[in-house]
Amino acid sequence: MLEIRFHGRGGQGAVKASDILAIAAFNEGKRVQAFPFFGVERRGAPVTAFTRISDDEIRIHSYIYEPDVLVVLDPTLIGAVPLTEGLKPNGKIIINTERESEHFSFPDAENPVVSTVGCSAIALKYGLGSQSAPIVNTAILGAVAKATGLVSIKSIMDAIKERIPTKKEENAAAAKETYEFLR
Amino acid sequence: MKKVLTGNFATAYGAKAARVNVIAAYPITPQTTIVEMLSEIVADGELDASFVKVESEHSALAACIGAQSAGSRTFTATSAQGLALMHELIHWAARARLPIVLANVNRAMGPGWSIWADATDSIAQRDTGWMQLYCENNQEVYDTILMSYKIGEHADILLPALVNLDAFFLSHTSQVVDLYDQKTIDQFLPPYNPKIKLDVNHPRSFGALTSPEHYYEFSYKIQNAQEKAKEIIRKVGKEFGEMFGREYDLTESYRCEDAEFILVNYGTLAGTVKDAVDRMREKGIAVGSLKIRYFRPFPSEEIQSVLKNVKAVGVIDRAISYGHEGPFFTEVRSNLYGSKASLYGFIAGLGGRDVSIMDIESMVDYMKKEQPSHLIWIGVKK
Amino acid sequence: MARKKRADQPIVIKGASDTPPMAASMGSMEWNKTASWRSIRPVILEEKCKRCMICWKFCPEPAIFPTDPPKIDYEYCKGCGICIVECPFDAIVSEKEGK
Amino acid sequence: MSSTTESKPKKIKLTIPEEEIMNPGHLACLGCGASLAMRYVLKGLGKKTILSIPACCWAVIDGPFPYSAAGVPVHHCAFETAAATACGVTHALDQSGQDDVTSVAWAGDGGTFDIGLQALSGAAERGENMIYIVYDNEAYMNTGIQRSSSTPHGAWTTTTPVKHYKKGLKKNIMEIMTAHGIPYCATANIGYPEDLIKKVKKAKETKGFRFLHIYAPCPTGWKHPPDVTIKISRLATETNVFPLFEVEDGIYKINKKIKNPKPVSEYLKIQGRFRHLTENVVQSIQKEVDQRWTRLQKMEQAFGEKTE
Repeated sequence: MLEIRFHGRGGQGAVKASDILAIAAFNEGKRVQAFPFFGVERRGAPVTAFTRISDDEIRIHSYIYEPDVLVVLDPTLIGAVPLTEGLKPNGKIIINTERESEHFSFPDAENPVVSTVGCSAIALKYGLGSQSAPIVNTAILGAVAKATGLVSIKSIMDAIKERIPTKKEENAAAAKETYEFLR
Repeated sequence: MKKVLTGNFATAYGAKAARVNVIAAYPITPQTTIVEMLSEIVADGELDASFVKVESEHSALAACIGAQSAGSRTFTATSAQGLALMHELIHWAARARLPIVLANVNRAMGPGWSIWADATDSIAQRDTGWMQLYCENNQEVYDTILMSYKIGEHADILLPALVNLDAFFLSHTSQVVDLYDQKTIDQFLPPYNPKIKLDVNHPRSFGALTSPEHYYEFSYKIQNAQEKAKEIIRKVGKEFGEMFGREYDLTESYRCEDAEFILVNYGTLAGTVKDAVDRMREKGIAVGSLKIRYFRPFPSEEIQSVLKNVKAVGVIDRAISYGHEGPFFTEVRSNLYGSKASLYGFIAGLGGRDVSIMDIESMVDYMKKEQPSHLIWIGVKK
Repeated sequence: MARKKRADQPIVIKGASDTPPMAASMGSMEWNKTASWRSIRPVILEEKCKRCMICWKFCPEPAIFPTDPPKIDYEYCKGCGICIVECPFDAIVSEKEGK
Repeated sequence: MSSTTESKPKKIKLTIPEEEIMNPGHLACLGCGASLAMRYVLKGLGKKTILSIPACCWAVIDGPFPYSAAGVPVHHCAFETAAATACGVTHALDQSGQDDVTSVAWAGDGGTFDIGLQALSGAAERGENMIYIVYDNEAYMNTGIQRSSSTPHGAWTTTTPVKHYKKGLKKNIMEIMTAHGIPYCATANIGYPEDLIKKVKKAKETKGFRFLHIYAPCPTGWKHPPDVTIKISRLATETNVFPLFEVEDGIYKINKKIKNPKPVSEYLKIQGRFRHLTENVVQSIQKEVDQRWTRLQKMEQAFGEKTE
């Protein structure tokens, strides 16, 4: 079982991202579970969401304490919340930022593999959100697919089209672009 | 057809699949998305039903009672404060022998305001005559709603069902749910057709003043129906398994056969306990899990047969009866009267506090080392 | 006016076996002859009665038949006396019961 | 008494429908206004009626299990749920295509003005297709005469004992209900059965949420002899204590305009519940009645049918 933890801010769509990732994996025949940190969501406040992906039935109903993957929708959260808490050794961290991955160090984590991609600019290019509040939840999923190899980009794009009510194509294209951006 | 659905959407799809005629409900966190989804389903014409958007939970159940008495299959959903507000009518629906299905998203009672998981709200409805059960996952929620109509509408039962799902752990958690073909569902659950109802061609009064000469027999008959329900629940659970591939019973035991320690649990904790059991088994500890689905009728026979020869039994309650102990613990203990098993009553996860695999391991650890106790608080900060 | 045969006896329920699941009625209240409630007895004076049927109209039971002349149903009349007060022709008088 | 059929004289014309739906043998007190109200309402509605009755005198009047005196289906429901229960019945009727059956909530003043007001307001606002009828005996009579918000100024009840008689005004339920903008809203009085039944029939023919406020004296609670129930009822209207009017789609119409209204004291003095009142209090009650009457007339002038 693989456990993914999303970190974002209220309004960025972290919960939706956890859901879309689950759908993508489900469409590839996996068992899935997706849920938000149970709280009162308020715009701007830090938000956590979770996805579990497994070949077997997922029975656990508890938060994720030892994630395999961290997805960071907002780089300003680094240092603001205990981001890497419980991250497994060699865990993956995907960050939405223009900066190179070398720029980041996570002393609490054991051999983290960091990938960065400027999702905000890509989201804006496709008209997703506004300059002050780009909606990056769909864009970053392309990078997640590439960095983790958990699901194909096609499944991500299909899941986006299934779950996002408007600008389906633009959202899917943004994901594709981050997928191609990462090497 | 398999879909990834939250527990709340699974609930709404369950009501839809049961082809309910009248829905009356009032929004409350974390139940709200059930009513939103059902509004959509009804508005889109996917379900030919009346959705009464009442001004309170009290009126929600009252409207269901009125409609069900007049021959409709009805559905409502609520949570915590809403369920408490319904309480008077919870009694009413059972004594009127109306097989209403109520989905309750288990949530803690205020104050302080809490929207998180806790079964104290539904446990407080214990003595109302309702069948009361707890779901482990979203599939079970969907399946249970369908089965609850079938069981409740059985001529020997005629009792409403309180289907409980944990706040957020199910209500807002997406999981894969297998939605069945409507034709097969219709075979499983034919339209509701009560023998006696409000009918202008056969004018009767319902619920009139009832003297001590008769009230007692009505109570006796409710108890008989509850007892009989155990048999019908097993039968319908089997039939459901034959038709849809998932069989259900009053309880579900997991790796109990050779277990020295058994953890009794309900709701979403059941899943987490199973994972914990596997982990402990790998370490060589003989642990099993007994999930209780039905709190009413209470599965005494199953409890006795599974637990009587075990070394130690721990009951995990996400609820508390203040001044005493965990409500499930009380039931289990009374059913194990005379047994040599050491009994441990654990309180865990009140008000939505997460219960992790580590927490569950700590319970078994406690059972190995400490004397039996009826009240052990897991994770309380002292 | 056509009247159905009225129930004379209360319904006997032996126990749980013949009790319905819920408190659903099985008959009318007509077995309950409320004549026993009566302390005064209204009597229609046929010669004074103008057949206006006001007595029938205002009877709360109802225990007056709108016949010619109107007839008081003494099995049910509780003796409230409304008919006596409302009769515009003083054609109904009160008699003491049990004299 | 014999069950034979007796001939009805041809020259006699009955002013209200002959068919009796409510059966005798019921448990109403002597001279009960509420039993007459039911008798009339069922004459107006006919047998295709389902009643939802909360805790109120009628919960007892109808008879204990296994009996029922109403002659139509009765759904006894919890105190505050008359409107919600009847609305549930409405939807079930709708779902089963029984559009010729009328769903009626039948409640006392306590179940309407007080504990049932929320459900009533909710059902009215939603425009549920049902009739709500309050039979108003101005206190909790079934529990033994406690004040309700319908109890009028000056009245004795067991919770407003003589020295502490009810000081405030009776709640104006008609204004509350008309404020919901429902299609039909009317007062009626058991002292005027023809008018009452006419309104019941009108309500039956109207679609949407309909409200009837029926004045129904209680000899036991009002401390008057049972034989003057009708007399008091008429006095209530003749003194303008209880005017007869209806509001149809917002159009006010006073059905009975009393040329020379009798003084309120005439109404008060024959009821034991007002016996303790001093002249001063009677005068202030008169003033209040006049004010409400003036207000109603102004409503009719402003929102009545235009005559030109």
